[in-house]
Amino acid sequence: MDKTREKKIFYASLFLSGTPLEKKFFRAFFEPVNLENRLLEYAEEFNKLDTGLRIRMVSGGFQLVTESSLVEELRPHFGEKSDALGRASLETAAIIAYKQPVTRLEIDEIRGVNSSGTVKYLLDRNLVKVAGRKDVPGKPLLYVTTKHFLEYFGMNDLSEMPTFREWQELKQGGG
Amino acid sequence: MDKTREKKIFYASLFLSGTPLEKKFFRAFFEPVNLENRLLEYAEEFNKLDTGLRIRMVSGGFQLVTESSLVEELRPHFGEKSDALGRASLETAAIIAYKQPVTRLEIDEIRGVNSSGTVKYLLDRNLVKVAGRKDVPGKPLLYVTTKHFLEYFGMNDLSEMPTFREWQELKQGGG
Amino acid sequence: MSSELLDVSLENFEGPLDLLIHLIYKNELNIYDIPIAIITESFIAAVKRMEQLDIEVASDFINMASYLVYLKSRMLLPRDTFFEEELDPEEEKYLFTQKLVEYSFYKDVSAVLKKREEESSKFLMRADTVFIAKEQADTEDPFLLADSFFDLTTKERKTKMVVEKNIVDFKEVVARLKSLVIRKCRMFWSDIVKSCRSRKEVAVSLLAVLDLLKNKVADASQSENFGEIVIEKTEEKDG
Repeated sequence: MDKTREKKIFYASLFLSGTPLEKKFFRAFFEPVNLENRLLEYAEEFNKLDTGLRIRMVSGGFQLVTESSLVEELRPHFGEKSDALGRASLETAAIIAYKQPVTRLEIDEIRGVNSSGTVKYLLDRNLVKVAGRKDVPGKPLLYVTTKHFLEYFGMNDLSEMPTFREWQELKQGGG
Repeated sequence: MDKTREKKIFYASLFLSGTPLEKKFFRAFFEPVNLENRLLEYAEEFNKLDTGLRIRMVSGGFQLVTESSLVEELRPHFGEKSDALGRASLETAAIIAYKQPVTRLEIDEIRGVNSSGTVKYLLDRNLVKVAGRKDVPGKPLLYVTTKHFLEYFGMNDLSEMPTFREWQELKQGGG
Repeated sequence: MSSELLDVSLENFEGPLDLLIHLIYKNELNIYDIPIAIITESFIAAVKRMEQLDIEVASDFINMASYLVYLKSRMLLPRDTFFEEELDPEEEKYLFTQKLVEYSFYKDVSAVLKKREEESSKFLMRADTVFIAKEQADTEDPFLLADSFFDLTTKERKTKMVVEKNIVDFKEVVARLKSLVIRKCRMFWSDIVKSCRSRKEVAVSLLAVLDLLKNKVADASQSENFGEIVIEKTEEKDG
Protein backbone atom coordinates (compact mmCIF):
# COMPACT_ATOMS: atom_id res chain seq x y z
CA MET A 1 0.00 0.00 0.00
CA ASP A 2 1.41 3.40 -0.88
CA LYS A 3 1.87 5.99 1.83
CA THR A 4 -0.83 8.33 0.60
CA ARG A 5 -3.42 5.61 0.81
CA GLU A 6 -2.14 4.41 4.16
CA LYS A 7 -2.33 7.95 5.50
CA LYS A 8 -5.89 8.39 4.30
CA ILE A 9 -6.93 5.13 5.89
CA PHE A 10 -5.27 6.23 9.12
CA TYR A 11 -7.25 9.47 9.19
CA ALA A 12 -10.48 7.79 8.07
CA SER A 13 -10.14 5.12 10.77
CA LEU A 14 -9.63 7.69 13.49
CA PHE A 15 -12.69 9.58 12.28
CA LEU A 16 -14.88 6.48 12.15
CA SER A 17 -13.71 5.21 15.50
CA GLY A 18 -14.25 8.43 17.44
CA THR A 19 -12.35 6.79 20.29
CA PRO A 20 -8.59 6.16 20.52
CA LEU A 21 -7.14 3.48 18.25
CA GLU A 22 -4.06 1.64 19.36
CA LYS A 23 -1.03 1.19 17.16
CA LYS A 24 -1.73 -2.53 17.04
CA PHE A 25 -5.03 -1.82 15.31
CA PHE A 26 -3.09 -0.43 12.35
CA ARG A 27 -0.46 -3.12 12.50
CA ALA A 28 -3.13 -5.56 11.31
CA PHE A 29 -3.42 -3.97 7.89
CA PHE A 30 -0.42 -1.67 7.47
CA GLU A 31 3.20 -2.69 6.94
CA PRO A 32 4.38 -3.09 10.55
CA VAL A 33 8.02 -2.13 10.01
CA ASN A 34 8.59 1.38 11.28
CA LEU A 35 4.85 1.83 11.60
CA GLU A 36 4.85 4.02 14.67
CA ASN A 37 7.12 6.58 13.05
CA ARG A 38 4.91 6.74 10.02
CA LEU A 39 1.79 7.18 12.11
CA LEU A 40 3.42 9.96 14.11
CA GLU A 41 4.43 11.61 10.87
CA TYR A 42 0.87 11.37 9.51
CA ALA A 43 -0.52 12.77 12.74
CA GLU A 44 1.86 15.70 12.62
CA GLU A 45 1.03 16.35 9.00
CA PHE A 46 -2.68 16.29 9.78
CA ASN A 47 -2.29 18.70 12.66
CA LYS A 48 -0.43 21.11 10.40
CA LEU A 49 -3.53 21.37 8.21
CA ASP A 50 -5.04 23.29 11.11
CA THR A 51 -8.62 22.24 10.43
CA GLY A 52 -9.93 22.53 13.97
CA LEU A 53 -9.39 18.78 14.29
CA ARG A 54 -6.28 17.32 15.88
CA ILE A 55 -4.79 13.89 16.21
CA ARG A 56 -3.48 13.40 19.72
CA MET A 57 -1.59 10.61 21.42
CA VAL A 58 -3.56 9.12 24.24
CA SER A 59 -3.36 5.96 26.34
CA GLY A 60 -1.06 4.20 23.93
CA GLY A 61 -2.94 5.15 20.80
CA PHE A 62 -4.14 7.90 18.54
CA GLN A 63 -7.38 9.82 18.75
CA LEU A 64 -8.99 12.40 16.52
CA VAL A 65 -10.33 15.21 18.67
CA THR A 66 -11.43 18.80 18.25
CA GLU A 67 -9.02 21.58 19.01
CA SER A 68 -9.36 22.55 22.64
CA SER A 69 -9.58 26.25 21.73
CA LEU A 70 -12.97 25.56 20.11
CA VAL A 71 -14.49 23.89 23.14
CA GLU A 72 -16.35 26.97 24.28
CA GLU A 73 -18.37 27.20 21.06
CA LEU A 74 -18.82 23.45 20.68
CA ARG A 75 -19.75 22.57 24.23
CA PRO A 76 -23.30 23.91 24.12
CA HIS A 77 -24.00 21.54 21.23
CA PHE A 78 -21.75 18.60 21.90
CA GLY A 79 -20.96 18.81 25.61
CA GLU A 80 -21.05 15.53 27.47
CA LYS A 81 -24.53 15.08 28.85
CA SER A 82 -23.49 13.15 31.92
CA ASP A 83 -22.53 15.21 34.92
CA ALA A 84 -19.03 15.57 36.19
CA LEU A 85 -18.31 12.94 38.77
CA GLY A 86 -19.81 13.69 42.15
CA ARG A 87 -17.72 13.69 45.30
CA ALA A 88 -18.54 10.10 46.22
CA SER A 89 -17.71 8.82 42.73
CA LEU A 90 -14.53 10.84 42.56
CA GLU A 91 -13.39 9.51 45.95
CA THR A 92 -14.11 5.96 44.91
CA ALA A 93 -12.42 6.40 41.56
CA ALA A 94 -9.39 7.92 43.25
CA ILE A 95 -9.09 5.00 45.69
CA ILE A 96 -9.36 2.48 42.87
CA ALA A 97 -6.79 4.41 40.84
CA TYR A 98 -4.23 4.54 43.63
CA LYS A 99 -4.89 1.18 45.27
CA GLN A 100 -5.68 -1.02 42.27
CA PRO A 101 -6.43 -3.86 42.21
CA VAL A 102 -8.71 -3.28 45.16
CA THR A 103 -11.83 -4.89 46.60
CA ARG A 104 -15.02 -3.07 47.49
CA LEU A 105 -14.47 -3.75 51.16
CA GLU A 106 -11.08 -2.08 51.01
CA ILE A 107 -12.68 0.94 49.35
CA ASP A 108 -15.38 1.00 52.01
CA GLU A 109 -12.76 0.97 54.73
CA ILE A 110 -10.92 3.95 53.36
CA ARG A 111 -14.08 5.95 52.68
CA GLY A 112 -15.78 4.87 55.90
CA VAL A 113 -19.02 4.29 54.04
CA ASN A 114 -20.51 1.64 51.79
CA SER A 115 -19.41 2.23 48.21
CA SER A 116 -21.38 -0.38 46.32
CA GLY A 117 -23.54 2.23 44.60
CA THR A 118 -20.67 4.38 43.46
CA VAL A 119 -18.63 1.39 42.28
CA LYS A 120 -21.59 0.32 40.18
CA TYR A 121 -21.90 3.83 38.79
CA LEU A 122 -18.21 3.86 37.85
CA LEU A 123 -18.59 0.47 36.19
CA ASP A 124 -21.54 1.83 34.19
CA ARG A 125 -19.52 4.83 33.10
CA ASN A 126 -16.71 2.50 32.08
CA LEU A 127 -14.22 4.24 34.35
CA VAL A 128 -13.42 1.08 36.31
CA LYS A 129 -13.72 -2.61 35.57
CA VAL A 130 -13.49 -5.96 37.31
CA ALA A 131 -10.14 -7.69 37.01
CA GLY A 132 -10.49 -11.05 38.69
CA ARG A 133 -11.02 -11.99 42.32
CA LYS A 134 -8.84 -11.62 45.38
CA ASP A 135 -7.52 -14.88 46.81
CA VAL A 136 -9.03 -14.44 50.28
CA PRO A 137 -12.11 -15.99 51.87
CA GLY A 138 -15.22 -14.95 49.94
CA LYS A 139 -13.15 -14.34 46.80
CA PRO A 140 -14.20 -10.71 46.49
CA LEU A 141 -14.01 -8.97 43.09
CA LEU A 142 -11.03 -6.80 42.37
CA TYR A 143 -11.46 -3.45 40.67
CA VAL A 144 -9.04 -1.60 38.42
CA THR A 145 -9.31 1.53 36.29
CA THR A 146 -9.99 1.36 32.54
CA LYS A 147 -8.46 2.93 29.46
CA HIS A 148 -11.40 5.29 29.40
CA PHE A 149 -10.44 6.36 32.91
CA LEU A 150 -7.08 7.55 31.58
CA GLU A 151 -8.78 9.34 28.74
CA TYR A 152 -11.31 10.93 31.05
CA PHE A 153 -8.63 12.36 33.28
CA GLY A 154 -6.37 13.27 30.37
CA MET A 155 -3.56 10.87 31.20
CA ASN A 156 -1.43 8.64 29.03
CA ASP A 157 -0.85 6.10 31.74
CA LEU A 158 -1.25 5.65 35.47
CA SER A 159 2.30 6.79 36.18
CA GLU A 160 1.01 10.30 35.52
CA MET A 161 -1.08 10.20 38.69
CA PRO A 162 0.26 12.77 41.15
CA THR A 163 2.32 11.27 43.97
CA PHE A 164 1.68 12.13 47.58
CA ARG A 165 4.72 14.40 47.53
CA GLU A 166 3.56 16.23 44.41
CA TRP A 167 0.13 16.67 45.89
CA GLN A 168 1.57 18.08 49.11
CA GLU A 169 3.77 20.50 47.23
CA LEU A 170 0.82 21.70 45.21
CA LYS A 171 -1.30 22.12 48.33
CA GLN A 172 1.35 24.17 50.05
CA GLY A 173 2.08 26.19 46.97
CA GLY A 174 -1.59 26.98 46.47
CA GLY A 175 -2.47 27.69 50.10
CA MET B 1 -16.03 35.58 14.56
CA ASP B 2 -13.35 35.51 11.89
CA LYS B 3 -13.63 33.10 8.98
CA THR B 4 -10.77 30.85 10.01
CA ARG B 5 -12.37 30.21 13.36
CA GLU B 6 -15.80 29.75 11.81
CA LYS B 7 -14.38 27.23 9.37
CA LYS B 8 -12.70 25.27 12.12
CA ILE B 9 -15.90 25.13 14.14
CA PHE B 10 -17.73 23.96 11.01
CA TYR B 11 -15.29 21.09 10.52
CA ALA B 12 -15.16 20.25 14.22
CA SER B 13 -18.96 20.15 14.46
CA LEU B 14 -19.21 17.83 11.47
CA PHE B 15 -16.59 15.59 13.04
CA LEU B 16 -18.41 15.40 16.36
CA SER B 17 -21.93 14.98 15.00
CA GLY B 18 -23.23 11.52 14.24
CA THR B 19 -25.86 12.90 11.87
CA PRO B 20 -25.77 15.42 9.01
CA LEU B 21 -25.93 18.99 10.26
CA GLU B 22 -28.25 21.43 8.56
CA LYS B 23 -27.48 25.00 7.73
CA LYS B 24 -29.84 26.12 10.47
CA PHE B 25 -27.65 24.38 13.04
CA PHE B 26 -24.84 26.77 12.13
CA ARG B 27 -27.11 29.78 11.80
CA ALA B 28 -27.44 29.75 15.57
CA PHE B 29 -23.83 30.66 16.15
CA PHE B 30 -22.46 31.93 12.83
CA GLU B 31 -23.25 35.19 11.05
CA PRO B 32 -26.34 34.20 9.03
CA VAL B 33 -25.80 36.53 6.05
CA ASN B 34 -24.50 34.54 3.11
CA LEU B 35 -23.90 31.58 5.40
CA GLU B 36 -24.71 28.85 2.90
CA ASN B 37 -22.13 30.10 0.44
CA ARG B 38 -19.46 30.20 3.09
CA LEU B 39 -20.28 26.68 4.26
CA LEU B 40 -20.14 25.37 0.70
CA GLU B 41 -16.80 27.11 0.28
CA TYR B 42 -15.46 25.55 3.49
CA ALA B 43 -16.67 22.13 2.41
CA GLU B 44 -14.98 22.45 -0.95
CA GLU B 45 -11.79 23.61 0.69
CA PHE B 46 -11.84 20.66 3.06
CA ASN B 47 -12.38 18.17 0.26
CA LYS B 48 -9.40 19.62 -1.59
CA LEU B 49 -7.18 18.66 1.36
CA ASP B 50 -7.72 15.09 0.21
CA THR B 51 -7.37 13.53 3.64
CA GLY B 52 -9.53 10.48 3.03
CA LEU B 53 -12.38 12.37 4.67
CA ARG B 54 -14.99 14.25 2.67
CA ILE B 55 -17.80 16.62 3.46
CA ARG B 56 -20.88 15.66 1.48
CA MET B 57 -24.24 17.35 1.11
CA VAL B 58 -26.97 14.98 2.15
CA SER B 59 -30.56 15.18 3.41
CA GLY B 60 -30.38 18.95 3.38
CA GLY B 61 -27.26 19.10 5.51
CA PHE B 62 -23.53 18.59 5.63
CA GLN B 63 -21.97 15.32 6.68
CA LEU B 64 -18.41 14.18 7.18
CA VAL B 65 -17.83 10.77 5.58
CA THR B 66 -14.89 8.70 4.45
CA GLU B 67 -13.89 8.62 0.80
CA SER B 68 -15.70 5.87 -1.11
CA SER B 69 -12.41 4.60 -2.55
CA LEU B 70 -11.34 3.50 0.94
CA VAL B 71 -14.42 1.42 1.64
CA GLU B 72 -12.78 -1.93 1.04
CA GLU B 73 -10.10 -1.43 3.67
CA LEU B 74 -12.37 0.30 6.15
CA ARG B 75 -15.48 -1.80 5.95
CA PRO B 76 -14.10 -4.89 7.71
CA HIS B 77 -13.28 -2.73 10.72
CA PHE B 78 -16.01 -0.13 10.79
CA GLY B 79 -18.75 -1.26 8.46
CA GLU B 80 -21.66 -2.28 10.58
CA LYS B 81 -22.86 -3.06 7.10
CA SER B 82 -26.61 -3.17 7.16
CA ASP B 83 -28.20 -5.51 4.66
CA ALA B 84 -28.95 -4.02 1.30
CA LEU B 85 -32.67 -3.63 0.71
CA GLY B 86 -34.46 -6.33 -1.25
CA ARG B 87 -36.58 -5.53 -4.30
CA ALA B 88 -39.86 -5.56 -2.38
CA SER B 89 -38.47 -3.06 0.11
CA LEU B 90 -37.05 -0.84 -2.61
CA GLU B 91 -40.36 -0.83 -4.48
CA THR B 92 -42.31 -0.02 -1.36
CA ALA B 93 -39.83 2.70 -0.39
CA ALA B 94 -40.10 4.21 -3.87
CA ILE B 95 -43.89 4.27 -3.74
CA ILE B 96 -43.88 5.89 -0.30
CA ALA B 97 -41.35 8.47 -1.50
CA TYR B 98 -43.54 9.57 -4.43
CA LYS B 99 -46.97 9.15 -2.94
CA GLN B 100 -46.42 10.32 0.62
CA PRO B 101 -48.38 10.53 2.78
CA VAL B 102 -49.76 7.18 1.69
CA THR B 103 -51.66 4.33 3.31
CA ARG B 104 -50.66 0.68 3.17
CA LEU B 105 -53.72 -0.15 1.10
CA GLU B 106 -52.71 2.38 -1.52
CA ILE B 107 -49.24 0.84 -1.65
CA ASP B 108 -50.77 -2.64 -1.97
CA GLU B 109 -52.87 -1.48 -4.90
CA ILE B 110 -49.91 -0.12 -6.81
CA ARG B 111 -47.75 -3.16 -6.13
CA GLY B 112 -50.54 -5.68 -6.60
CA VAL B 113 -49.45 -7.54 -3.48
CA ASN B 114 -49.72 -7.17 0.26
CA SER B 115 -46.95 -4.89 1.59
CA SER B 116 -47.47 -5.11 5.33
CA GLY B 117 -44.22 -7.03 5.89
CA THR B 118 -42.09 -4.69 3.83
CA VAL B 119 -43.64 -1.57 5.36
CA LYS B 120 -42.85 -2.92 8.80
CA TYR B 121 -39.30 -3.68 7.69
CA LEU B 122 -38.87 -0.13 6.35
CA LEU B 123 -40.20 1.23 9.64
CA ASP B 124 -37.66 -0.89 11.50
CA ARG B 125 -34.88 0.41 9.29
CA ASN B 126 -36.04 3.97 9.99
CA LEU B 127 -36.47 4.66 6.29
CA VAL B 128 -40.16 5.48 6.63
CA LYS B 129 -42.33 6.60 9.51
CA VAL B 130 -45.96 7.01 10.42
CA ALA B 131 -47.33 10.52 9.99
CA GLY B 132 -50.87 10.46 11.30
CA ARG B 133 -53.98 8.79 9.94
CA LYS B 134 -56.00 9.33 6.79
CA ASP B 135 -59.44 10.78 7.34
CA VAL B 136 -61.36 7.95 5.71
CA PRO B 137 -63.31 5.05 7.25
CA GLY B 138 -61.00 2.87 9.29
CA LYS B 139 -58.57 5.76 9.79
CA PRO B 140 -55.61 3.96 8.21
CA LEU B 141 -52.05 5.02 9.09
CA LEU B 142 -50.22 7.30 6.69
CA TYR B 143 -46.58 6.67 5.84
CA VAL B 144 -43.89 9.15 4.82
CA THR B 145 -40.15 8.86 4.23
CA THR B 146 -37.67 9.94 6.92
CA LYS B 147 -34.57 12.12 6.88
CA HIS B 148 -32.60 8.93 7.18
CA PHE B 149 -34.14 7.81 3.88
CA LEU B 150 -32.34 10.69 2.16
CA GLU B 151 -29.11 9.97 3.98
CA TYR B 152 -29.35 6.26 3.20
CA PHE B 153 -29.74 6.86 -0.50
CA GLY B 154 -27.26 9.74 -0.50
CA MET B 155 -29.78 12.35 -1.58
CA ASN B 156 -30.03 15.94 -0.60
CA ASP B 157 -33.79 15.99 -1.11
CA LEU B 158 -36.50 13.99 -2.84
CA SER B 159 -36.40 16.18 -5.93
CA GLU B 160 -33.27 14.25 -6.91
CA MET B 161 -35.46 11.26 -7.73
CA PRO B 162 -36.50 10.96 -11.40
CA THR B 163 -39.91 12.43 -12.19
CA PHE B 164 -42.58 10.35 -13.86
CA ARG B 165 -42.46 12.63 -16.92
CA GLU B 166 -38.68 12.25 -17.27
CA TRP B 167 -39.05 8.54 -17.00
CA GLN B 168 -41.84 8.42 -19.61
CA GLU B 169 -39.85 10.48 -22.06
CA LEU B 170 -36.88 8.23 -21.57
CA LYS B 171 -39.01 5.12 -22.04
CA GLN B 172 -40.74 6.31 -25.14
CA GLY B 173 -37.58 7.82 -26.56
CA GLY B 174 -35.68 4.63 -25.85
CA GLY B 175 -38.42 2.29 -27.05
CA MET C 1 -41.71 -19.49 -25.68
CA SER C 2 -42.11 -22.03 -22.94
CA SER C 3 -38.33 -22.44 -22.78
CA GLU C 4 -38.05 -18.75 -21.96
CA LEU C 5 -40.21 -19.41 -18.97
CA LEU C 6 -37.79 -21.76 -17.31
CA ASP C 7 -36.49 -18.88 -15.24
CA VAL C 8 -39.97 -18.19 -14.03
CA SER C 9 -40.25 -18.93 -10.41
CA LEU C 10 -42.42 -17.08 -8.02
CA GLU C 11 -39.45 -15.84 -6.03
CA ASN C 12 -38.19 -13.93 -9.04
CA PHE C 13 -41.27 -11.77 -9.12
CA GLU C 14 -42.59 -9.34 -6.60
CA GLY C 15 -46.13 -10.06 -7.73
CA PRO C 16 -48.40 -10.50 -10.74
CA LEU C 17 -47.69 -6.98 -12.02
CA ASP C 18 -44.00 -7.70 -11.96
CA LEU C 19 -44.54 -10.89 -13.94
CA LEU C 20 -46.69 -8.99 -16.44
CA ILE C 21 -43.99 -6.38 -17.01
CA HIS C 22 -41.47 -9.17 -17.46
CA LEU C 23 -43.69 -10.80 -20.10
CA ILE C 24 -44.32 -7.50 -21.88
CA TYR C 25 -40.59 -6.92 -22.28
CA LYS C 26 -39.83 -10.50 -23.09
CA ASN C 27 -42.41 -10.49 -25.89
CA GLU C 28 -41.39 -7.01 -26.97
CA LEU C 29 -44.88 -5.65 -26.52
CA ASN C 30 -45.75 -1.98 -26.24
CA ILE C 31 -46.74 -1.33 -22.68
CA TYR C 32 -48.99 1.55 -23.81
CA ASP C 33 -50.97 -0.69 -26.14
CA ILE C 34 -50.89 -4.21 -24.82
CA PRO C 35 -52.53 -6.92 -26.92
CA ILE C 36 -54.64 -8.34 -24.13
CA ALA C 37 -55.14 -11.72 -25.77
CA ILE C 38 -51.41 -12.37 -26.12
CA ILE C 39 -50.49 -11.18 -22.67
CA THR C 40 -53.29 -13.24 -21.13
CA GLU C 41 -52.00 -16.36 -22.83
CA SER C 42 -48.42 -15.75 -21.74
CA PHE C 43 -49.47 -14.99 -18.20
CA ILE C 44 -51.55 -18.13 -17.86
CA ALA C 45 -48.74 -20.18 -19.38
CA ALA C 46 -46.32 -18.77 -16.85
CA VAL C 47 -48.62 -19.53 -13.95
CA LYS C 48 -49.13 -23.06 -15.25
CA ARG C 49 -45.38 -23.45 -15.52
CA MET C 50 -45.04 -22.47 -11.90
CA GLU C 51 -47.61 -25.06 -10.93
CA GLN C 52 -45.72 -27.66 -12.94
CA LEU C 53 -42.58 -26.75 -11.07
CA ASP C 54 -44.56 -27.38 -7.92
CA ILE C 55 -44.31 -23.81 -6.80
CA GLU C 56 -47.19 -22.67 -4.70
CA VAL C 57 -48.85 -19.95 -6.72
CA ALA C 58 -50.09 -17.10 -4.61
CA SER C 59 -53.69 -16.06 -4.92
CA ASP C 60 -52.55 -12.69 -6.31
CA PHE C 61 -51.40 -14.49 -9.47
CA ILE C 62 -54.59 -16.50 -9.79
CA ASN C 63 -56.65 -13.35 -9.36
CA MET C 64 -54.66 -11.59 -12.03
CA ALA C 65 -55.10 -14.55 -14.41
CA SER C 66 -58.85 -14.51 -13.99
CA TYR C 67 -58.94 -10.74 -14.38
CA LEU C 68 -57.01 -11.02 -17.66
CA VAL C 69 -59.39 -13.67 -18.93
CA TYR C 70 -62.29 -11.41 -18.05
CA LEU C 71 -60.64 -8.45 -19.75
CA LYS C 72 -59.90 -10.50 -22.84
CA SER C 73 -63.50 -11.62 -23.14
CA ARG C 74 -64.68 -8.04 -22.68
CA MET C 75 -62.49 -6.95 -25.54
CA LEU C 76 -63.85 -9.70 -27.80
CA LEU C 77 -67.52 -9.44 -27.04
CA PRO C 78 -69.70 -6.98 -28.89
CA ARG C 79 -70.32 -3.75 -27.09
CA ASP C 80 -74.03 -4.06 -26.42
CA THR C 81 -73.68 -7.25 -24.43
CA PHE C 82 -72.48 -5.32 -21.36
CA PHE C 83 -74.39 -4.34 -18.36
CA GLU C 84 -74.92 -0.65 -17.92
CA GLU C 85 -72.84 -0.27 -14.79
CA GLU C 86 -69.76 -1.82 -16.37
CA LEU C 87 -67.03 0.28 -17.83
CA ASP C 88 -66.43 0.62 -21.50
CA PRO C 89 -63.84 -2.09 -22.42
CA GLU C 90 -61.46 0.49 -23.88
CA GLU C 91 -61.65 2.44 -20.66
CA GLU C 92 -61.11 -0.75 -18.68
CA LYS C 93 -58.01 -1.48 -20.73
CA TYR C 94 -56.82 2.08 -20.32
CA LEU C 95 -57.03 1.79 -16.51
CA PHE C 96 -55.22 -1.53 -16.63
CA THR C 97 -52.50 0.03 -18.78
CA GLN C 98 -52.18 2.94 -16.37
CA LYS C 99 -51.71 0.51 -13.53
CA LEU C 100 -49.01 -1.37 -15.39
CA VAL C 101 -47.22 1.79 -16.47
CA GLU C 102 -47.29 3.12 -12.94
CA TYR C 103 -45.92 -0.12 -11.56
CA SER C 104 -43.29 -0.19 -14.25
CA PHE C 105 -42.22 3.30 -13.19
CA TYR C 106 -41.77 2.23 -9.56
CA LYS C 107 -39.94 -0.86 -10.66
CA ASP C 108 -37.43 1.30 -12.53
CA VAL C 109 -37.17 3.77 -9.66
CA SER C 110 -36.35 0.81 -7.41
CA ALA C 111 -33.39 0.11 -9.66
CA VAL C 112 -32.32 3.75 -9.36
CA LEU C 113 -32.59 3.53 -5.58
CA LYS C 114 -30.63 0.30 -5.61
CA LYS C 115 -27.78 2.04 -7.41
CA ARG C 116 -27.90 4.99 -5.05
CA GLU C 117 -27.90 2.65 -2.08
CA GLU C 118 -24.79 0.98 -3.44
CA GLU C 119 -23.01 4.29 -4.03
CA SER C 120 -24.01 5.79 -0.73
CA SER C 121 -23.03 2.74 1.27
CA LYS C 122 -19.44 3.32 0.23
CA PHE C 123 -19.32 6.50 2.24
CA LEU C 124 -18.75 5.35 5.78
CA MET C 125 -19.75 7.55 8.63
CA ARG C 126 -19.90 7.41 12.36
CA ALA C 127 -23.45 7.09 13.60
CA ASP C 128 -22.71 8.13 17.18
CA THR C 129 -22.09 11.70 18.10
CA VAL C 130 -18.80 12.24 19.93
CA PHE C 131 -19.42 14.24 23.04
CA ILE C 132 -16.72 16.53 24.26
CA ALA C 133 -15.28 14.91 27.32
CA LYS C 134 -14.92 16.86 30.49
CA GLU C 135 -11.17 16.92 30.58
CA GLN C 136 -11.02 19.16 27.57
CA ALA C 137 -12.55 21.86 29.70
CA ASP C 138 -10.03 21.09 32.45
CA THR C 139 -12.77 20.18 34.86
CA GLU C 140 -11.33 16.78 35.64
CA ASP C 141 -7.63 16.40 35.97
CA PRO C 142 -5.54 13.89 37.84
CA PHE C 143 -5.01 16.29 40.71
CA LEU C 144 -8.68 16.00 41.48
CA LEU C 145 -8.01 12.31 42.08
CA ALA C 146 -4.98 13.08 44.19
CA ASP C 147 -7.03 15.54 46.21
CA SER C 148 -9.76 13.03 46.89
CA PHE C 149 -7.43 10.21 47.67
CA PHE C 150 -4.88 11.93 49.85
CA ASP C 151 -7.55 13.95 51.64
CA LEU C 152 -9.17 10.66 52.59
CA THR C 153 -6.04 8.80 53.49
CA THR C 154 -4.42 11.62 55.43
CA LYS C 155 -7.64 12.33 57.32
CA GLU C 156 -7.68 8.68 58.23
CA ARG C 157 -4.17 8.86 59.56
CA LYS C 158 -4.90 11.95 61.66
CA THR C 159 -7.80 10.42 63.52
CA LYS C 160 -5.71 7.39 64.23
CA MET C 161 -2.72 9.33 65.48
CA VAL C 162 -4.83 11.78 67.51
CA VAL C 163 -2.47 14.67 67.70
CA GLU C 164 -5.08 17.12 68.78
CA LYS C 165 -3.31 20.32 68.01
CA ASN C 166 -2.68 19.28 64.46
CA ILE C 167 -6.23 18.41 63.68
CA VAL C 168 -8.01 21.69 64.05
CA ASP C 169 -6.45 25.02 64.68
CA PHE C 170 -8.67 26.85 67.18
CA LYS C 171 -7.61 30.31 66.06
CA GLU C 172 -8.23 29.42 62.47
CA VAL C 173 -11.75 28.20 63.23
CA VAL C 174 -12.55 31.35 65.20
CA ALA C 175 -11.30 33.50 62.34
CA ARG C 176 -13.26 31.53 59.78
CA LEU C 177 -16.52 31.61 61.72
CA LYS C 178 -16.06 35.28 62.53
CA SER C 179 -15.66 36.24 58.90
CA LEU C 180 -18.60 34.02 58.01
CA VAL C 181 -20.93 35.57 60.54
CA ILE C 182 -19.89 39.07 59.52
CA ARG C 183 -20.46 38.30 55.87
CA LYS C 184 -23.68 36.35 56.22
CA CYS C 185 -25.07 38.17 59.31
CA ARG C 186 -26.79 34.99 60.41
CA MET C 187 -26.12 31.28 60.31
CA PHE C 188 -27.33 28.04 61.81
CA TRP C 189 -25.37 25.88 64.16
CA SER C 190 -26.46 22.82 62.22
CA ASP C 191 -24.80 24.23 59.09
CA ILE C 192 -21.57 24.73 60.97
CA VAL C 193 -21.73 21.14 62.18
CA LYS C 194 -22.30 19.92 58.62
CA SER C 195 -19.20 21.72 57.42
CA CYS C 196 -17.05 19.96 60.05
CA ARG C 197 -15.01 16.99 58.97
CA SER C 198 -14.62 15.44 62.41
CA ARG C 199 -16.12 15.45 65.89
CA LYS C 200 -13.03 17.26 67.07
CA GLU C 201 -13.75 20.02 64.64
CA VAL C 202 -17.33 20.23 65.92
CA ALA C 203 -16.01 20.61 69.44
CA VAL C 204 -13.55 23.27 68.40
CA SER C 205 -16.27 25.06 66.43
CA LEU C 206 -18.47 25.14 69.51
CA LEU C 207 -15.63 26.69 71.49
CA ALA C 208 -15.10 29.15 68.67
CA VAL C 209 -18.76 30.18 68.69
CA LEU C 210 -18.61 30.66 72.45
CA ASP C 211 -15.54 32.79 71.91
CA LEU C 212 -17.45 34.92 69.38
CA LEU C 213 -20.27 35.37 71.90
CA LYS C 214 -17.85 36.29 74.63
CA ASN C 215 -16.24 38.91 72.44
CA LYS C 216 -19.66 40.21 71.41
CA VAL C 217 -19.02 39.53 67.74
CA ALA C 218 -22.17 37.44 67.60
CA ASP C 219 -25.33 36.59 69.52
CA ALA C 220 -26.83 33.16 69.73
CA SER C 221 -30.44 32.23 70.30
CA GLN C 222 -32.49 29.08 70.48
CA SER C 223 -36.28 29.34 70.23
CA GLU C 224 -37.00 25.97 71.86
CA ASN C 225 -35.20 23.12 73.60
CA PHE C 226 -33.14 21.09 71.11
CA GLY C 227 -34.25 23.57 68.42
CA GLU C 228 -32.06 25.21 65.88
CA ILE C 229 -29.45 27.56 67.31
CA VAL C 230 -29.16 30.77 65.33
CA ILE C 231 -25.91 32.67 65.44
CA GLU C 232 -26.29 36.28 64.40
CA LYS C 233 -23.91 39.12 63.94
CA THR C 234 -24.15 41.53 66.87
CA GLU C 235 -25.91 44.69 65.84
CA GLU C 236 -23.61 47.65 66.06
CA LYS C 237 -25.59 49.86 68.46
CA ASP C 238 -22.91 52.01 69.83
CA GLY C 239 -19.84 51.25 67.77
